[in-house]
Order: sequence, then structure tokens, then C-alpha cells
Amino acid sequence: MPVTTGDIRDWIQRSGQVLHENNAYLTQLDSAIGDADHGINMDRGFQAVNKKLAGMEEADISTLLKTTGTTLVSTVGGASGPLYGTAFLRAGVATAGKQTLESADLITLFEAALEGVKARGKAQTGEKTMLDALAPAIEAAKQAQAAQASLAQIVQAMVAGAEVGTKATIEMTATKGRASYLGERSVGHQDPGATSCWLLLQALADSIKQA
Amino acid sequence: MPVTTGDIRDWIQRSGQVLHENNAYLTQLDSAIGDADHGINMDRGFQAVNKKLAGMEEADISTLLKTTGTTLVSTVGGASGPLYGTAFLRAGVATAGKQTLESADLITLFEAALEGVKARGKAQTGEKTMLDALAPAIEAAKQAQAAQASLAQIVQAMVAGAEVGTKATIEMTATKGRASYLGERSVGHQDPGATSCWLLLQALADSIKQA
Amino acid sequence: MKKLINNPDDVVKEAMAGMALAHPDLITVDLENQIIVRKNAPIRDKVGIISGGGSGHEPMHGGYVGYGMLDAACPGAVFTSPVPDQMLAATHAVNGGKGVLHIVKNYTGDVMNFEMSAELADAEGIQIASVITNDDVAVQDSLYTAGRRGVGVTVLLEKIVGGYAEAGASLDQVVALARKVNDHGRSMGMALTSCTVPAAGKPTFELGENEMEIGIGIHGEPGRRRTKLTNADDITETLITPILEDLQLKNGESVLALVNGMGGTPLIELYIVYNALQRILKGKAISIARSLVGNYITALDMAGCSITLVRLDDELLKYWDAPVHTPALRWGR
Amino acid sequence: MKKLINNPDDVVKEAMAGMALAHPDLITVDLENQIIVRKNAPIRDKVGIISGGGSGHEPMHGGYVGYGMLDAACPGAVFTSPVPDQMLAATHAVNGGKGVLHIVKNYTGDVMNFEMSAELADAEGIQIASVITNDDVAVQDSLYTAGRRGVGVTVLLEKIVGGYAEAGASLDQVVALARKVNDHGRSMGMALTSCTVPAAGKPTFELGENEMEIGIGIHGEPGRRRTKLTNADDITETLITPILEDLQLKNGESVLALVNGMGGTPLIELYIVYNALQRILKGKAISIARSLVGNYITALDMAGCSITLVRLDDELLKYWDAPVHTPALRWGR
Ligand SMILES: Nc1ncnc2c1ncn2[C@@H]1O[C@H](COP(=O)(O)OP(=O)(O)O)[C@@H](O)[C@H]1O
Ligand SMILES: Nc1ncnc2c1ncn2[C@@H]1O[C@H](COP(=O)(O)OP(=O)(O)O)[C@@H](O)[C@H]1O
Ligand SMILES: [Mg+2]
Ligand SMILES: [Mg+2]
Ligand SMILES: [Mg+2]
Ligand SMILES: [Mg+2]
Repeated sequence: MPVTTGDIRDWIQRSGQVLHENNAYLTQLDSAIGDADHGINMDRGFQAVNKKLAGMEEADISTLLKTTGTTLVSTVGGASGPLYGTAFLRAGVATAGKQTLESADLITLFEAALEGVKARGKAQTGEKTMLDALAPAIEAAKQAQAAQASLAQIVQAMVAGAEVGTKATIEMTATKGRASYLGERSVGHQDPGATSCWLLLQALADSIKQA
Repeated sequence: MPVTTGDIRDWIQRSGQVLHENNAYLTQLDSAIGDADHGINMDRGFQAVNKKLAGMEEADISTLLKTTGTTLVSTVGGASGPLYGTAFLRAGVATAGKQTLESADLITLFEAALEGVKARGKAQTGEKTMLDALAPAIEAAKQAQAAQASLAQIVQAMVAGAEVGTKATIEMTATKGRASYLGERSVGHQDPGATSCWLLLQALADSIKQA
Repeated sequence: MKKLINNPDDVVKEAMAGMALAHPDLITVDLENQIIVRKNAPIRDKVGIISGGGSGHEPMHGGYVGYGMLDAACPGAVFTSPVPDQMLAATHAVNGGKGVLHIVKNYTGDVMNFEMSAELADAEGIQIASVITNDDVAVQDSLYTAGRRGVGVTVLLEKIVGGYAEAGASLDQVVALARKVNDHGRSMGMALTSCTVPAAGKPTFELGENEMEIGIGIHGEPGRRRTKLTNADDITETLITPILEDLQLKNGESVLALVNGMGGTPLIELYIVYNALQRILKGKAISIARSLVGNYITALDMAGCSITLVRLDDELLKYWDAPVHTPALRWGR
Repeated sequence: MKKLINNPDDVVKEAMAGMALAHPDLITVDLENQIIVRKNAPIRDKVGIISGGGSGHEPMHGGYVGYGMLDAACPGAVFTSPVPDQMLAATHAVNGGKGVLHIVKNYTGDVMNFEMSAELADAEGIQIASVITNDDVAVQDSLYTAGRRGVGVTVLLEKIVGGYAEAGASLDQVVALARKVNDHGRSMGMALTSCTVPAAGKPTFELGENEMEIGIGIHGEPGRRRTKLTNADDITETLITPILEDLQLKNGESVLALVNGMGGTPLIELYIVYNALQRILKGKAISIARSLVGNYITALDMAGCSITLVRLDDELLKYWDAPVHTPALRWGR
């Protein structure tokens, strides 16, 4: 079954809940190697997004994603605002005109998001950022697709890839973002942005399972 | 045996030691109902006094006491500086010309000090101040004198009177000095100035015993 | 104790030396006499104005020495009033022939030490007048206490009478205006945390994570009562209520307001308190014509704040607005 | 958490409202767009200057809006860079036809958000230039990090280029001077305690009673290393050494020095640090021509300090001395 507009709307809503529940956890992670606001930022942003989307009953997938992106840009601030904002904006552009998303569309969506984050953040994988959750998630999705997995299985593979990627940030030395100021002292701590990315993908999987 | 110039010098020196040793204790008492400096103030003052007296080998009793008074005024500050300063100044005036002090002289000395403190501080006994150690000490001295006690016994009686008086400040509500701002909350705490007065009398008793 | 200091015994001297180096255009520091004196003092034919008190309240008083405010400040040891020798030396340094005003905060120690210095100056034939500030409404029964403490009004008074003296007023006139400012002003303070006296090395009192002290002074003395920590709006209401009652401000009157930090509270919080204060006063049709928000009379590293209101009239407003140039307060030049 | 606040979510809005009420002669606050704008902006034929960043650094930046400094400030949530909408609204508000300068502290979030706003303004045909401050020598390997952070120099730069813009300089000229100030300035900071982000409710990090963090930024980020707490003289030496190495100051040169408190450290301690700083620089024949000692770029309630030096020449000195009138910095008028 392809992903519907309803699934996307459910995903964004669910993301808001998940990020709200994990506000303190993400902020805690950001305390260790950042400035103790990542959970607060993401929660604020997705609350604004869901308020916005509530008034847009007719929106299609692309509009939902673009609106999420612009709202995140306008309400999150920090590093994560422009990064997640750009990711959703690019995802919206990549899904223009689509009423549903097949596996290939979904991978295209996330690849566009990934490119957006890389361009905006001038970062690569291995620098202990959200990219280290997103990139392996897409890698895992492609492998699953190549192995003829169902769309639901592909999304499950993404979550698993993001989890592995997020855990791998623990051993990394940060070289981008605020954590980079810590140098070696950043080792031993899980990246908050990678963690929120993994949570977002988990929410997507739950939305699809639910549907 | 009457009190000699040497005894007075020993007393002032010993007072410096005792106040130094009790700096933290007196400051602690002042933390509870004041501003946490009484021990620091007294220690600073008597250190300055003893430095000053070290250069005055020929001074008589009156000069020793007056110099103590002026030095305390010039180095202590706070409430205790002018009060103890005035006390010692008046004591010096009251002992002018004396080479030794008999029991009666000693009582005169402390009565002059008491009057000085009362005048400078515009206080009475029962207001939870140093007067509540000094006044009962003098009362006790007079009773001992009336009972034909020796000079040493009279000074012992003063210490005992000061102790009772100091302990009695615990139950008093302060109406003078910084502790008065606390109103009822000052009850249950021993007055730091009464305590330092008791310590000074204890030092005098030790100096005389020693002699 | 975590402080940017060297030896606790050297705190006052080193801070004074630092001030002298930071403001050579405004002040000179006499470390021997432990006083901070306005550059070029004494000013001929101007009433000299000195103040002083324990250290630990920075920028008060040293930060208020300069054009249009104080001619000298006498900092005592931390939280300990200065000694008469300091006030006498300062009096000598600022006596321009028109008399010298001593501004004294009402604390037993300050009053007695200033009194002794005035007796000595008097004996030398110097014309001295003293004005005591006692604006702290937290001290209620002045019959059973050493009387209301001098707190926030002191800063505002020093500015206003400093402007008046600069304009050429006589000692009597300056005294009269000082009394008026004091009569027209009231303050109340609160603490979120204790302060730590450097020589003592540990907090003067302990407050639980959910407690605050209401009605504190500026020396880490415990306040009138300890209550449950509430929010900025409630705290502002608690502080302002007794001030308004005591001052009996009427509809349409205007005030000079000081929202003062105790040293450890950041400016962002003080503006929140100021916001609440404005709302409350607006509800009573009292307007804030002038204000100061910041750390002006502190208690070392204590977190907390105090509020001061002074009822304004044209005279007070005129000398408040007059130019001032000191390390901590500057406008008009 | 002990703070003078109401709801943590309302901290920034209420503090901004308080600022607006306290300084109606200098600024207006647009709560809708969450920006602080100079009274009477835009100023015709003057380069507009805006800055911004997370809140929690008060008085920066809002306190620097006014004559001779910033035309607008964009405060983000606490420690979170503002969003492009704010910078775009501020750009509109201050654009007097001569272009707009964005002063951006070098943090990933600030840089990206300002960048996005500049792209939007650019698309509208507004002439925009951005200058990034990156003066924090605590960040060493800029190849392996997001680059040196923008800290204390930002304040001094805003004053100097603000004076230049007020004097009629073009956007290109202002940009060139801004780059020069940034190139000539370096900073380093340390913390005695952590700060507490209101929405987080607890300290960002924990420091033992005998520990300090060296090389911290202004967001409660841990520093480069944690060491044993020492005294003010040692700490000053530790902070100033890498600054001097990096700036390569020579005998006889003169500097503008900022001894900055982190929000929870009282002025008396900052003067002690300034005293130590003067002694060290004197030993190297470097003279402090101008200085600021106080809380100018803070990290909420953190106790600690930072030191900033800017190598001075006649041009920098001239615009440093030029009149300024803002809530937090005022001289010459
Ligand atoms: N240049 C970058 N590229 C990609 N992701 C980044 C970059 N810089 C930071 N991040 C991500 O942003 C997260 C921090 O977000 P957040 O705490 O909201 O912003 P800030 O660091 O401004 O406080 C980091 O954990 C990291 O995953
Ligand atoms: N008016 C007064 N008369 C007599 N003694 C007083 C008076 N006021 C205060 N004292 C004494 O002074 C003591 C406090 O001294 P100290 O702490 O050195 O000064 P300060 O109160 O100025 O900090 C009190 O404990 C009390 O015994
Ligand atoms: Mg963060
Ligand atoms: Mg005391
Ligand atoms: Mg005292
Ligand atoms: Mg942030």
C-alpha cells in the first residue's frame, strides 16, 4: 500500500507527539555536548507546525511537507531549524503533484531531504550530526528496496538504519555544530540531532503500520 | 594580688588569640541573625591592636587600654568597632594614672566601659546585644566584691555572669543592631557580640590565673 | 566558595585598585586611607558629598563617584561599615569650603562610625551634615528594631542631591533635598539564594530549592519570612504592596522606579520583574516617569531583586535628569 | 531552578516587553516579529545595522539598540538563534536606503538563519552584507570545528561600526571596519558554575565545588577542559595567554579591553580580574587605552568571566569614543 496524504499528516502529527514526549531527553543529550535546547527547539517547532496544518484540511502531500518546512524555519531557530526546515522543504519539492508515494517516491523524498541538509549545513556523514542518522537510513532503505521489500519493510529498515547510525554517533568526534567545540570531549555522547532524526523515522514507521 | 600592666598586656594578647580561634564560631553565630562578619571583624581588630601594642613597650595600663580602643575604632568598623572601641577608650580613661588595679578599680573600669557602650549604642540590657554579657558580668563582680571575694574570684564571677548572660540572649528577641530586623526569628540564636564579650572576660580570667 | 578572587583578605583592596585602573579619568583611589575620590576633588565652592558602607554592594558606592554624584566613597570590609578614619580622610579630600554631606545608610554600625567621624571633623571646624537613608519597608516595627534599613533609595538620593550640589546648592539646601528624597522613597527586597562572604567562605544562610526569603536586606541577613518560591508576577506584587501602602501613592502620581538585581540575578530576569511592576502600577494609575533596571546596590553574588519607588515632583525630576558621569551611572555628558 | 520568571516559555517575550517599557525613549519592541528596533528607524541615508542571536546574553543585543550602535536586534529563544523571519522583519525596519549590515556571531545556527534571511532580503532587492564575528580563542582547531565562536568582540564591534555608520559611512566601509575589528580582537572565557536554561529547568552541566571550566562559550556549552579551581590571578593569566599569543601584540601597542561577567558574577570580582589583567599587560608593555568592566555578554546566571582584547588604532579609537546612547551603553550624549 502506498503512503497517502493521510499517512503524511498522521506522521507529522505523531512526530509532534513523539518530540514532545522526548523534549527532556533530547535536551538532556544536548546538555552534554551542546547548549541544552534541542528538545525544546524541536517541540516548539512541531507544535507550531501542527497548529498550522490543522487549518489546512485540503493540503496535498507536497504542501504538507513544504508547510512543515517553512514553519520549522520560522519557529525553530538554532541549527536544527534551518536544517530540518530545509529537509522538509526539499521533501515537499520532491513530492510535488503526488497524491500517494510508492517506495521509490519515498526514497526520492528522503534523498532530497538529505541533500538539503548537506547543502545547508555544509556537512558530511561522520561529523556526528543528524546526517549520521539520515544517511544510513536511506542506505538501508535502498538495500531493502533492492531486496524487493514492501514499503512498510523499507520504512522499518530506515528506522533500523537510523538507530544504528545514531548509536554510532556516540563514538564519533564532532566536527560540525556546537559539539565540535568540545573536540575529543564530545566522544561518548549520542548526538541529539541524530536522535531526533531517528525519532522522526520511527514516527513514520508507526504511522504507516497504523494505516 | 592586683592586676598589673603585664596582666593587661597579656589579656589583650590572649584576647587576640582567643578571637582568632573563635573567628569562624563568632561568624557562624552572626550568620544566623546578622551578616556573617562578627568573628572576622573582631579578629581583624585585635590583630591590628596587637601589632600596635608590640611597638609600645613602655605603655601603662591606661595607655594600653586607650590604644586598644582607638585601634579597634580604626580597624573594626561595623557595630562592634565603635562599641568595643568606645568601651576600651572609656576603660583607659577610667584607669588613668593607675600602675595596678585593685578589685574596685577593675569594677570601675568595666562600669566605664559599660556606660560607653550604652551611650554609643543607645541600647539597654535585654535587647540581645553585648550589653547582655557585660552588664550581668559587672553585677556578678559587685556581688562577689560585697562577699569579700578575691580579685581572681571576682573575675571568675564576671566570666560566670557573662556566660549566663550570653546564654540568656538565646531566648531574647533582638531590638537593637542587625538582628532586630529578624524580629521573632532572632529567638533561638545566641548573640555574637555577647559571645565575644564573654570570650574577652574569659581571656582576662586566664591572664590573671596565669599571673 | 567559588569566586574570582585571590586572598579573601585582599578582595576590597584589589577591587579598588581595579576600579582605579579602569576609570582613571573619573576617580583616584587612595589605598592607604581606603577611599575612592573624585578626580580633581575638592571642587571649589561645591558641597562635598561622601557616602560609604560595607563593600559587597558594587557598584555602590565607589561606582557613583564622579561628576554630578558623589565626591568620595568609603568602602569598608565586605558587609562591614567603614571606620571613622576613612570618612575623616574622605571629608578632608572633598571639602571645597562649602561644607560636606555624609550620606549614611541606616545600620547601627554605619551610623555609629559616621557619627564618630563627624565628631572628629566637627572638632576640626569642618561644616558637616549627615543624612540617614531608611527606606526598607521590610523592617516594620521601627520601635522594636534598629529602624528601617537604608537600601535602594540611597542610590537614587546620591544621584539627585549630587546633581543639586553640582548646580551650586548650599549644604542646608542639599540636606533638605536629601531628606525629601528619603521621605519620598521606599524599597523592599527578596532573595532566591544566599550570598557568600569571601572571608566566611560559605553561604550566610541556606535556602531550599523551593524557598525564597522575603524582606531581606543587602548583607545576607535573613529576611522577615521564608516562603515557597513563586513566580516573578507574584514576587513583584509581594514587594510592591507594602511600598505602595507606605508611600500612599495616589492616582495620577508619577515615580522614579529602580528594579535592582542583587548581584547574581541576570538582567533578563530583572526586565521581567520590571514588566510586572509596570502592569501593577498601571492598574493603579501610577506612572513610572524614570527608571533604572540593573545591578545598582547588590549583595555580593546573591540572586534576587529589590524594588524601589521614589515619588517624583519637578524638583526631584530636574536633578535626576541632570548630567552625571561616574563609573556606573552616566548621562548628559 | 530559581529564577525571577513566570512561565519559561514567556521569558523572552516578557523581558522584551519590560525592555520596551523601561526604554521608551530609545527603542520600540515589535513582539509580533520578536524584534527590538531603534526609535525612529529607519534612519534615512544611514547604513542600517542589525544583530541577533539566542536570548540569555543580556544586555546583548537588545541593550545595544540605539543611537550610535544597532538599529535593531533579533532575540531568539534562550540560547537558540533567531529565525530568518525576525532578521527579515528587522532588515525591513532599519533599511534607510543605504543598505543593511547583519552582524552574526559564528555559530552554525546563527550563520544559517541569518543566511536564509539574507537570501530572502536579497531576493527583494535589499542591499545586504553580513559580517561574522569569530573571536573565541578557546576553539583551537578551526579545521575540525565549526570555527571559532563569536563572543565578546561582537559587543565592541557593534559599538565601533555603529559609530562609523552614524558618521555616514557606506555599507562597504562599514563592512570593512567590521572585518577589521573582528580581525583585531580575541576573547577567552571561563565558568565557575553552569547556567540553567529556563525551559530545561536544571543546570546544563555540573561542576564540583573545586572545579572550573576553561574555554567555555556563552551557552553553557562545556569548555575545552575542566581544571582545579584557582584564584583570580591564575585565571586571568590562563585566559589572557592564548589571546596574546593569537593577537601577537607587540610592546607599546594599545588595546581596548573588556572584562565581562557571565551574569552571575558580581562586579567586585570583575574589578579584581581587571586589576590582574592590567598587571599582566603592563609587564608586557601593552597599555589598555579603553576598557569596559561589567556584564555585557552573558550566559544567563552563569558565574564566570571572559576577557576580550581588541588591538586599537586611531580609527577604531575614534569610533569607540563616538557618542552612543543605548539602554546598556551610553556616553557623549
Ligand atoms: N552543520 C551541520 N550539519 C548537519 N547537522 C548539524 C550541523 N550542525 C549541527 N547539526 C545538528 O543540529 C543538532 C543541534 O540542534 P539544536 O540543538 O537544535 O541547535 P543548536 O546547536 O543551534 O543549539 C546537532 O545535534 C546536530 O545533529
Ligand atoms: N546598639 C547596640 N548596642 C550594643 N551592642 C550592639 C548594638 N548593635 C549591635 N550590637 C552588638 O554588635 C554585634 C554585631 O557586631 P558586628 O557583627 O561586628 O557588626 P555588624 O552588625 O555591623 O555586622 C551584635 O551581636 C551585638 O552584640
Ligand atoms: Mg542546541
Ligand atoms: Mg555582623
Ligand atoms: Mg557587618
Ligand atoms: Mg541552541
